Amino acid sequence: MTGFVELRDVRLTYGGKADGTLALDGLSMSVKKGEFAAVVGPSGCGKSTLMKLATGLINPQSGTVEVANKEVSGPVSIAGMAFQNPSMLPWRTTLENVMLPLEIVQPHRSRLKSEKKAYIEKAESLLELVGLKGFGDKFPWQLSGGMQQRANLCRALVHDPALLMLDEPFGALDAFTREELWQVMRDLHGEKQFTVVLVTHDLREAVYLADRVFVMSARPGKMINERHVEFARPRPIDLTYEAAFNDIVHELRGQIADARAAA
Amino acid sequence: MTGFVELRDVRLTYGGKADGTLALDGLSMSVKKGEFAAVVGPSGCGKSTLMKLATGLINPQSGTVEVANKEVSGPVSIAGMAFQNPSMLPWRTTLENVMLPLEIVQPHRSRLKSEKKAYIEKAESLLELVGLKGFGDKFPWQLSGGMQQRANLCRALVHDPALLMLDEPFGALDAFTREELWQVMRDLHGEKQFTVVLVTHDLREAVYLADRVFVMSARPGKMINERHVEFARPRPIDLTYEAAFNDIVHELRGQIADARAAA
Amino acid sequence: DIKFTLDWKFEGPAAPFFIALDKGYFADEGLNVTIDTGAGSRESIPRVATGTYQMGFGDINALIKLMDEQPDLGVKAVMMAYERPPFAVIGRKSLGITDDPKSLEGKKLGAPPPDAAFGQWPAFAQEAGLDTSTITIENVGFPVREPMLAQGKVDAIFGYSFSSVLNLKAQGIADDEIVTLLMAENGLDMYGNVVMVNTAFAEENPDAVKGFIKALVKGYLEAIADPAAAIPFVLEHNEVLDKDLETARLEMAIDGSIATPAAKANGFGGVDMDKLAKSMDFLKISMGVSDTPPAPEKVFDPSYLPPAEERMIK
Amino acid sequence: MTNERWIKAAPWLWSIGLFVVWEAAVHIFEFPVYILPAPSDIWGAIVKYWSPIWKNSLQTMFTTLLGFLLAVVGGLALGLAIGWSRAIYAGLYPLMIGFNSVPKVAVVPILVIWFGIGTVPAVITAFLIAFFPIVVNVATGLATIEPEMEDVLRALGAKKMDIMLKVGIPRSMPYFFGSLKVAITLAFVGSVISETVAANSGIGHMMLSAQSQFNVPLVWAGLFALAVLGIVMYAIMAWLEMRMTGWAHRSGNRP
Amino acid sequence: MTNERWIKAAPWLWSIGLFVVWEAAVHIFEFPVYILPAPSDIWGAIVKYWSPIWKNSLQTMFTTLLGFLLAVVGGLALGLAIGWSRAIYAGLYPLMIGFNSVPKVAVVPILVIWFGIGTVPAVITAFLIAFFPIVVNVATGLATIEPEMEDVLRALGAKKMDIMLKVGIPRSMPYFFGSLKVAITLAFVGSVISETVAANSGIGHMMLSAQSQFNVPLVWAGLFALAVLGIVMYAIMAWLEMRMTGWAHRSGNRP
Ligand SMILES: Nc1ncnc2c1ncn2[C@@H]1O[C@H](COP(=O)(O)OP(=O)(O)OP(=O)(O)O)[C@@H](O)[C@H]1O
Ligand SMILES: Nc1ncnc2c1ncn2[C@@H]1O[C@H](COP(=O)(O)OP(=O)(O)OP(=O)(O)O)[C@@H](O)[C@H]1O
Ligand SMILES: [Mg+2]
Ligand SMILES: [Mg+2]
Repeated sequence: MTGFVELRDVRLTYGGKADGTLALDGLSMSVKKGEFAAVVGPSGCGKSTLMKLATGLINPQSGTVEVANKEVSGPVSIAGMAFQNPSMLPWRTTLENVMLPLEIVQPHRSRLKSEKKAYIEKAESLLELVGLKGFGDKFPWQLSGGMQQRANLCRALVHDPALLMLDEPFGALDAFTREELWQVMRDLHGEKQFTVVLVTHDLREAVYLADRVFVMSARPGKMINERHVEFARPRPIDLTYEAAFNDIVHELRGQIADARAAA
Repeated sequence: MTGFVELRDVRLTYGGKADGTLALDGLSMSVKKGEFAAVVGPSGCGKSTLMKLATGLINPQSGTVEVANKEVSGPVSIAGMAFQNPSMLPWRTTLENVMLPLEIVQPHRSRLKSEKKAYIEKAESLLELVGLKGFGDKFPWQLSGGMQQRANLCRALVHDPALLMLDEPFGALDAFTREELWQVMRDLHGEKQFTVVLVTHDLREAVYLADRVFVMSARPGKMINERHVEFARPRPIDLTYEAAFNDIVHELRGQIADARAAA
Repeated sequence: DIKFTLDWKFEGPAAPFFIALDKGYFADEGLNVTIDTGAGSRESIPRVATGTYQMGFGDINALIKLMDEQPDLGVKAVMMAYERPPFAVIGRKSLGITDDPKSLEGKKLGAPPPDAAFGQWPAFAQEAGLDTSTITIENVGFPVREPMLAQGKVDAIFGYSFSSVLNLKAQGIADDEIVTLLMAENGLDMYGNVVMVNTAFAEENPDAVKGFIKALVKGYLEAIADPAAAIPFVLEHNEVLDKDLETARLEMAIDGSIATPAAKANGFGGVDMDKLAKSMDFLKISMGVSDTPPAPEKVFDPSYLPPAEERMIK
Repeated sequence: MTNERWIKAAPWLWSIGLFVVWEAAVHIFEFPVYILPAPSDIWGAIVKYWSPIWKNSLQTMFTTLLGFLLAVVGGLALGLAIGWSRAIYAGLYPLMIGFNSVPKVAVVPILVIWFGIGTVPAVITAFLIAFFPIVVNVATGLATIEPEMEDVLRALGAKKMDIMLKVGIPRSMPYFFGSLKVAITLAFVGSVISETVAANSGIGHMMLSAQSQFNVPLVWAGLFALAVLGIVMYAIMAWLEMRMTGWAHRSGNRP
Repeated sequence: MTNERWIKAAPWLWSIGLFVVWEAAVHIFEFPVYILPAPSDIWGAIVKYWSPIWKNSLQTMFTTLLGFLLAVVGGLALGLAIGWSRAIYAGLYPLMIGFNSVPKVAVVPILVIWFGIGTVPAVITAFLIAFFPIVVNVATGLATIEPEMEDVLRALGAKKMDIMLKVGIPRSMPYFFGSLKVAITLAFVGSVISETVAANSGIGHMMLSAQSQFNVPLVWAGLFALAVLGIVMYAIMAWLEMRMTGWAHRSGNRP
């Protein structure tokens, strides 16, 4: 059996063939169902591109992309995606933004009318979970950068997707808020067993959350390493102070340094 | 003599008085000329608001803001600002975006025509410094998130401002690119002796770069601590592995934890 | 039910229609008539031809032209209203225009191309023996026609006597300064506006058409007898009208076009088929009617008119 | 604060200023009334003919609004259709542009032959003239949507229809409302044009009657009534715009 | 690829389809030519009167373009002025709207009396009718700028003028070009209207002459010429738009 998210020998060029930017070349990766995968790599190496490929927002020039054992040719509907840039819709309040997926994705879509109240409660409890209680009726441009990012995360989670794609979801947060959200993610993953692909620059974040960490080369990006992280779950936050943990972080750090140097 | 950037007992509410968001209350801070100041604090505490106040983009409800010993009532023209959200102008290429301040700020403005070539070279060398060589003629939406952030930094630097306001300029960068840019900032600051106010969530970044670190409380934000960092300059990057350094980081970490808990 | 389209807005010359309507003459004939404004004495022809309106008021010359082109056009004239058309060239004495058409030579004339009076210009010029090469024609639209003459930017204009003359007066041109060259008085012996009917409708409802005309003739005779008393019927339908002005207009229409010597002699509403046939010769010159124009009998059908004694102008 | 007051007063000041200059010009250059009546003449006509002006205004207002509503519905629908499908865009657009370069006066007689004179052709003319700016602006709005916003929905596997509803339409609302402001004034022009050709009532009819009465001040009073109606309708549109697209007008209330 | 071809062919297919339906309708319902001539009749008129159509088209084209250029300059300037100052906005806007609700036919006579007949009033009418959509759209574009973009410049201590030049104008270009597409077709309408009232040449004059000759196919040939001119000008505007605001049309070339 192949993985839940499966990219094989993918190549992607932005723009024209001749003067375009070759973003990914010969990239392969495979994430199993229920697995928590993290992707790390230097800036501009093609991580966001990878995320868009896996959700079918763009199609590769060559190679194949499969999600849930189906070849992806257009956007998939089982994913929840948190874009790197929060891109909230400015005409909707934060709560309405968070509830957007419910208006699109089945079965919520057909239930939304009849169970409006329950859904609103759900969205509000998610907002509370990330520390945005009371900001639901503010417009996204009335939130700070970090708050927008948290709302963005809620939007990715609200419809209980089977596949969660998170593109640097905690980049604009302070260390404490971030660690809190790590634990939120850990618990949610433990509870709902969805598959997660997380792009991050924070190696501690990657190691703490992921079952497997993929390391990408500089552009044109491809996978240069895969590191299993075998700490038992649920992982206490104190794990991050343990030596075994920091060893892995350092190991990954070395690999990225090599990747950058090679470029 | 008062500081170069001086906020006294500042209070700011967004929106209407009644149902508005109180972002800052009773905030005071003072940054000396040539000093490198860092501001840290929990997400949504009002850091970006503070930056906008100091550059005169918004005016406080009460309290005073002074820059270069002049009370600020409208935008100041001696600052270079890197916004948290890169907000590049989409109709300009990256190079044109970076050169925007030169078209506005004197004396470059009047020289731009005659010395076009020199200025383009300067902008391009800045882009190269942050690792964006060859991307000058790309449009901002053709850059990755981290690349946009670096271009944003170049735009803040290009006109040699006397005051540099950086709002989480390295948030979307991987650890190595980030450390490289730390050193770039360190060298530039050593060379040109401008005054810097840096907002960051990365305490190591704050301690490594700054002469003084300001710690803010949760919203409504005010200063709850000021920490001098007295390491000699220029600071080698290895400093970040030393115990004295990590002690300061831990100390600040504790303060932020307290600030969050208090809220 | 009859939907009737006038040639123009509700003004003095429309008084007979409203007398017939408001005094119940149409109702007496068992007819339910609605009267709508028109947009020119040509526009009403297609409105009737297509059956959008069963009957209408329009220019017989334009009707001949259209029938010439389109022999199966479903319209025929059934009652003559303007025994002489009000087509005129109007000039100013001080600009050198006199009662003699020859005085137009070497002058600048203003004309809106769709103007029916201007439409007869070639025939008029030929009839009067004018050298047209010395005359410049300027295209001036309806709204600026009289002002241009008043300002002396043109020396004379084409128009209906009872509208252009009054308009000039309203612009402060003295009565004796205005020269009206009625084409009909200068050799152009032709007809003007008629009541038309859609042929299919007339075939199916001959009595309705007859009744309509009977009622309308009554209206006309009353208006001719006492123009001043006729005007209030129009005012009913158009609040912005000026009573004196409309009275003057109606009087001019009656004197110049309706109660002409021929109408007084032979009764209102009928035609002289010879004159009609002859007028087609003018149309050949002015409107490019072909050499085989429609038969006068096809154009005008007198069979719906009441007997002549009921149509005599007192 | 006083600044605020000035701005509140500005429309009145400018209007009054215009009228004063106009009145003065008429007196100084001694324009005859049939060229340019003075505002005082027009005012006289308004007072004198208040009742017909009022009645005819109501009629024109009614036809205009009806035509405008049709134009809003039709223009929005067509604009969305054009933004939706490149085939529709490519096929329908040129025809529509061609049609729109044609003065609507030329179309009115045809309408009259089909529908008789009166309200129907006026409504249709108002519709025909007003729907084009709406189509163009909505289509432009759709064409300039940032792909990032669409991606938010595409990533959820949303159908094209959903993207249209949730992003396309709201994002092009500023364009849409911008066009409404143009369309409503054009709708007035359309119904008045039609009324001058084919109607027994309405401002257009009244103006033409007045013209053949050589009652120039009344013609101008009609124009004035149109202007006032236009301003009122515009203000309503602008108010609606602020309510519906306040999110896009954020910079307005900046210091 | 074949899809692409279809889209290329679409305008022609639709146009041909329209003409076929039209021709068929005329024959089936036996519309007389003075109501609705068949395309074949119109085509006959075009061939027969090719030379006057061509010459008059040139004249109309010339006046339209002149008026349109004036409208672009004036509309852009006024739109920017309105976006610039709230006092100008508050004062001038209502007057402009009022003026714009007035059919331009009513204004032509005054122009003719002042400037004589011919090119000048036609140019002015084209200008008057075309500049309003530009003003409205530019002002709307300026009003909906994201404050974040303005802040980039404000933080540099930029003057209002600079912000206008560097952010205001580029950001409202999509709106501006959207309005140009409306304005150019309106400019045609304007110059034709003026030509029908007062001109010795131009399509409007030709159509009116044809009408008084009962030459309905030639009238329609004139309308057709207008439509073609409109489409050509529109295409040029659309091409310009793509060149100037390609950055805003990014989603167009998405899969
Ligand atoms: N829309 C686009 N058009 C053209 N080039 C693009 C586009 N998006 C990304 N690229 C290019 O593709 C490369 C990879 O971009 P991507 O956004 O995937 O990087 P990333 O790994 O997410 O970087 P970061 O960590 O900085 O977000 C970059 O060189 C970028 O310039
Ligand atoms: N334009 C605005 N309108 C209304 N409220 C605002 C606006 N901008 C910020 N706020 C509010 O002000 C508070 C402080 O925001 P600010 O952006 O200064 O936070 P921050 O410290 O920069 O946070 P972060 O680290 O997440 O960027 C937040 O509660 C936010 O909701
Ligand atoms: Mg990225
Ligand atoms: Mg911030």
